[in-house]
Amino acid sequence: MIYDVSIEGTNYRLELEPTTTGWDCRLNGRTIQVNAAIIRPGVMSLLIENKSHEVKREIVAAEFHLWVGNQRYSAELRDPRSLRNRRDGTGTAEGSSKLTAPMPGKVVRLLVNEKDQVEAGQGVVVVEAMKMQNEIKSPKKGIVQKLAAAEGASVNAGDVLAIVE
Amino acid sequence: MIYDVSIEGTNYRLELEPTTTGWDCRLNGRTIQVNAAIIRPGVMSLLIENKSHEVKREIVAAEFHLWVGNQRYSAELRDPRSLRNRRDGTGTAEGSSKLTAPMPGKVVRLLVNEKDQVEAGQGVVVVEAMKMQNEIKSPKKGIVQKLAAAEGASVNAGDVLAIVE
Amino acid sequence: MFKKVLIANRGEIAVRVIRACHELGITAVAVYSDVDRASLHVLKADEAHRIGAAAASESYLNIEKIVDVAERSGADAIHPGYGFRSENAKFARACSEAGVKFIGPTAAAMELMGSKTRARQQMEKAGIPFVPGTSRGLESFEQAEQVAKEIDYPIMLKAAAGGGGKGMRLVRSRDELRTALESAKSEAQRSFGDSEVYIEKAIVSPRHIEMQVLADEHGNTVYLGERECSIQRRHQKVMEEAPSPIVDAAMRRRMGEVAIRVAKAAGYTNAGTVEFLVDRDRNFYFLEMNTRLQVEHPVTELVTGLDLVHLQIRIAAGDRLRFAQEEVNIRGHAIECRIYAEDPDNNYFPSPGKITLLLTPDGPGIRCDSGIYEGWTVPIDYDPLLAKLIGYGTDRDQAISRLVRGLDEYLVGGIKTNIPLFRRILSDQDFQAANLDTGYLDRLLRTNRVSRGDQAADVAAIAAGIFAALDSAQPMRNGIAHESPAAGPRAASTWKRASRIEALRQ
Amino acid sequence: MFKKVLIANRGEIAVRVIRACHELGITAVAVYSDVDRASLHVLKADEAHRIGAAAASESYLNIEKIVDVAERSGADAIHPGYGFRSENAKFARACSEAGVKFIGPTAAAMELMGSKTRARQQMEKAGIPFVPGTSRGLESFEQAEQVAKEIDYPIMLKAAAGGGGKGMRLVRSRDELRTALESAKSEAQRSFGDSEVYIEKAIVSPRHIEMQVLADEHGNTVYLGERECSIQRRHQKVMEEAPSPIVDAAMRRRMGEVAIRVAKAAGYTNAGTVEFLVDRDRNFYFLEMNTRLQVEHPVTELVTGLDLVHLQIRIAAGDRLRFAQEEVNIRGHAIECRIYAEDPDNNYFPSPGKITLLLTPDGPGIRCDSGIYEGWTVPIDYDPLLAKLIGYGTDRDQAISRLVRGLDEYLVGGIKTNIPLFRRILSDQDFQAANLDTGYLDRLLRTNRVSRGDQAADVAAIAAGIFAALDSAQPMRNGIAHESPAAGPRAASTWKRASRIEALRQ
Repeated sequence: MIYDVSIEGTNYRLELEPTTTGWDCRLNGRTIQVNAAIIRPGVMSLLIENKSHEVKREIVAAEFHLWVGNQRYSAELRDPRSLRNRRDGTGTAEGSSKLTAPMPGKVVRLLVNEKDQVEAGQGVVVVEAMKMQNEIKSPKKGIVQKLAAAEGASVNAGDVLAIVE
Repeated sequence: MIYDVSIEGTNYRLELEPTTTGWDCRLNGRTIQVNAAIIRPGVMSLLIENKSHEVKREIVAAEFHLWVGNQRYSAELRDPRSLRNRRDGTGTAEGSSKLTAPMPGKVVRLLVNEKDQVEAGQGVVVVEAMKMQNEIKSPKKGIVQKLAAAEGASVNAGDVLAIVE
Repeated sequence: MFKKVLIANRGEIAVRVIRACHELGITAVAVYSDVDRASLHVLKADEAHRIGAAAASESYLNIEKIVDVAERSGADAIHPGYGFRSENAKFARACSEAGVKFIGPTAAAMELMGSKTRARQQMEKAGIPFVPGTSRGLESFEQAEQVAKEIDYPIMLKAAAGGGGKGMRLVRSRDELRTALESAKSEAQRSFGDSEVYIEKAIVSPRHIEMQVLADEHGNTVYLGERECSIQRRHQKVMEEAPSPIVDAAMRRRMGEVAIRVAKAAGYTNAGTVEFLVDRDRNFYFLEMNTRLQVEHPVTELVTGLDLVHLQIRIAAGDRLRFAQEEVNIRGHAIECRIYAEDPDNNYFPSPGKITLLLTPDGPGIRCDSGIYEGWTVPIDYDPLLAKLIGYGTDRDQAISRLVRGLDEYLVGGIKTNIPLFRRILSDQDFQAANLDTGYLDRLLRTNRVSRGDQAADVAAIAAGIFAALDSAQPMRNGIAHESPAAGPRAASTWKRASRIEALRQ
Repeated sequence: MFKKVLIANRGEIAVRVIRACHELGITAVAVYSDVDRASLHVLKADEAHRIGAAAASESYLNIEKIVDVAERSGADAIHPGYGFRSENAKFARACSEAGVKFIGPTAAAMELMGSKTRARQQMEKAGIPFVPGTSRGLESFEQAEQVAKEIDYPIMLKAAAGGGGKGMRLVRSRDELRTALESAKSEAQRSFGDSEVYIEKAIVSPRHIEMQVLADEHGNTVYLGERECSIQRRHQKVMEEAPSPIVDAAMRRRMGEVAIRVAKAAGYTNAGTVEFLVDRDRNFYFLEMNTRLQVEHPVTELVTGLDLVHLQIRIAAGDRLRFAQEEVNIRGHAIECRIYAEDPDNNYFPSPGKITLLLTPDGPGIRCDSGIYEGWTVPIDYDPLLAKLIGYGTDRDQAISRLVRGLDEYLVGGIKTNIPLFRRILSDQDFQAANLDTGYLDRLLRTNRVSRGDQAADVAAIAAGIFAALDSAQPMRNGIAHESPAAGPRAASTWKRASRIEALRQ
């Protein structure tokens, strides 16, 4: 099996062959002996040259992370022979001007009006969730082109709250 | 849905109908309001007239047990409309003369010979498992008709070790 | 002793009180809102009653509904936990009117301490040391300006009805005063329905240290040692420890005796906490009294060996304290991490959602008071506190090393938590040297994070491939992953199941 | 301090030592047999090395293989845990020859204490109180008869190389002596490869109480209080507590001082336990010294606030004890339950197999040292100890009530465990009154069990039906089980997954 794996944006070519004692593994051409045991769904014990690693797989929506011990790595994986396309490694360095809700909640206050000038880091909208009021700040200096959410409105994670240009 | 349920050998007729707030339930004709939530596979939160019960389901081979709090109940269940036959409620009060291995292990010693007379409770075979030597005792007075396991033999749970008549 | 106690709360604290009830042979009655039907406290209780919709105002804050359940279920007493109505005198009064014992102080003591300004007046009479400032609400901007000038900047504005940092503003100079006063008042109005605000001298780099007290209904009051609560973010406690690294036996005695005087001046009964601000010269000033069980009570339990919830219940049932002040034996060191559903990489925004994987720590010196389980969905409607991880050790270093170990074992998958924040604090030199004040955490969070070593990225890459290979493997396929022939097929089928489960989860 | 420690063990004790290593910043090296590849200690360690087949003789008992791994992995030290080779002087010697520190006493001290008769001779010289009897192996039946007559029946026959009840026989009269002697000798030969047997006066209704000692390599020796270990089945400890209900401060000091004399007479270093038999008049007699960490060390840790494994490692690394005898502070009460894979309804036969469901207790006063996880298969090849559940409380009653609560939260599904036995003991009046002796448990097990109330049979019947109904339900089916519309579909799909998982499991 051959996989293209991306860990935190760095790409690896991984070749895997099961053996009777584990896996023959070539990582970017380097040969590594690996032994794996599934401990429970999503938790794997990996022995690599006698080093023991507890690896946990976390899948949330389209995202896929691996915890090695206490370190969390974003991961992407593609079988080069499959037709499915890989998504971009790291998020596009968008000069995006959309302010989105980072979590579900309720819009409790608008701190600016449409057409106001805002500074980078200035609060635009306050969203309340889990008893906390969270100020959603403008990522850049600009003009508030649109306030998409009204006070009192419920929003879901990812909903556009405002557009700054 | 109608079920015949046997709990520790006592039979119940259970009628269940889902409602918008839980279940309409008739147990041996008595009407009971029940609300259930699955907490995780095999663990259920049952609210019966505001009493809260943590019920755990344990399935081992053909056996099926329910834990209500810290109490374990053997359970059997039959949909009366299904053709599948229910097994007998409690083990037949057999005058059985087979001695079986209660767990996997190794026969380390035979304490009697074939054709020996044994008393009820007398040790017949010693099986070792998990560093413990366990004497398998005759359930009744009688003659050892057969010793089915040799010293040193590995046995599985349920294997016949000896027959006493 | 009570036969049946209703717990007017949810989450970890409800579970914790239910456990105490069970240990005392008391039937525990839970209440729940619609989104909490499958919550842990409902599962663990002996009885559970639905009290309304998700919004707290419809359920956990609704005094009438809760008292009604207490009456219908025949509960002798109500434990309020913390938060919700735990410090609400009306609730305490409604309980006693319904003939149900409120497990906490009297309504009168709660009312006194609930008003910062009235409390201050009463405590000043009792000779309790205070940070210089007004003990009354400000009547006008001009009065504020005058007082601020007298005690000198920096000053602090605080909501009289407040708590939890709401309605608080630091004012460094006269220029900032007007805006700060207005925003403090409006925040106080919004948060507490009362815009009253007062002024205090701002202590530079203060520590927040609090003293646990316990008073029975027969006039006996003891203190159980202090907690250091200086590690705060947005004026919210994040991490607490006992004892405080700067409090020695003599200072503990002085603070403890002041705390007892506070409690006595308020006619206080049951468990309570006297909060102090401590300056760099270890002078301490009374801040306020919390008239409830604190979130951080476990650190006191671990260093004293006492169970505060058992004691609360016993006191409310009329028992006398069974030990004297000199028998309180503080030993070892305990530190608590408040595990919140919030995203440290995204400005600590709340992170509700489904917990898809949960691995919890245990073993020596680790206590975990938790309100969650794998598969449970953290609702959006309440406080983001999921659990408390508490480390105990012979000394502070051992408590720290055990917490680090415990955090390494802890994984809450599917949502974000502040677990990485605690790793960062615990490995910080200033924290290890106990150089703490209430500004500590904000300073730490402004520094750049040490970039982690990416040594394990190779391991992650290999694991990603093996997870995927096993995903597509046939059950019982030979040669998967195992040196042990016995374990091989088992592991493969285990995996197969795992992948199906995860597929179902998505 | 060591950089890398190899743990020559498996199960809960290996996990416990690995945790201590992590807390001390030490790299932990595990060893495993073929059936233990997926065991918890392998997962938790930093390194893991396969050492052979399932049979302990091929793996955990194989000194050469273990020392070889230590050398290859560059370990500074080896922690032996308990059982396996932990009390084997040859192992200690092989370690030191390989330049690897053995975390325990010297080989010489182990050899001395490993021979009951040599130990007795040495300890008699040091003036340690003994149960009357021979201090040498019996040479003939006639000698046995003679000695037995002198010290008077009942007498006890014991294997000189023994331990754990193997090769022990109670002899009530001369008639029983010959058979008992023969069977004790042959059991001793089988179990220890040494048929030497000696005689002691049998103490009627004795208690088994042991004293924990700790000695550094600089001549400092302290005692850390006693443990009551009278609750035994087949001479195997089942439940232990600290402090002993019958030991007061004066008796503790006397026993502790004798224990220190024992340790000093043996040139003892590191952690060790001096076992005493205590008669009805609270006279105590030296039994033997265990030259290792005991299974039951957590109860001492909880009442002293110390970590014995940390201290073992520090002592082996050459550290001095950092505290004096008078600083040892015993506070509260702790009780341990040894959770075994055995069937209480079937004569306590071992019950290996797959753990299909695991719910573990936590919260205040509960410590769980465990070597298992859900989905793991308990192998047939080793000791059936799965985990230890330890309850701590301000006093004995509270410790008991917390253990009862913890046991109620504990479920190990798929195999049988002795959890129900502990419920029975904890609710027994004699246990609660601390009327204990080494015959206590056998007497309890001979009484008829109180038949349980079947009040919950109705609930079980209803649950059986709902489980089945949900088994056959469609995903997202409306109206399943929920008052909360929000929770409804979620619960249904959760269920659906659950049923599929269970189907896959079968």
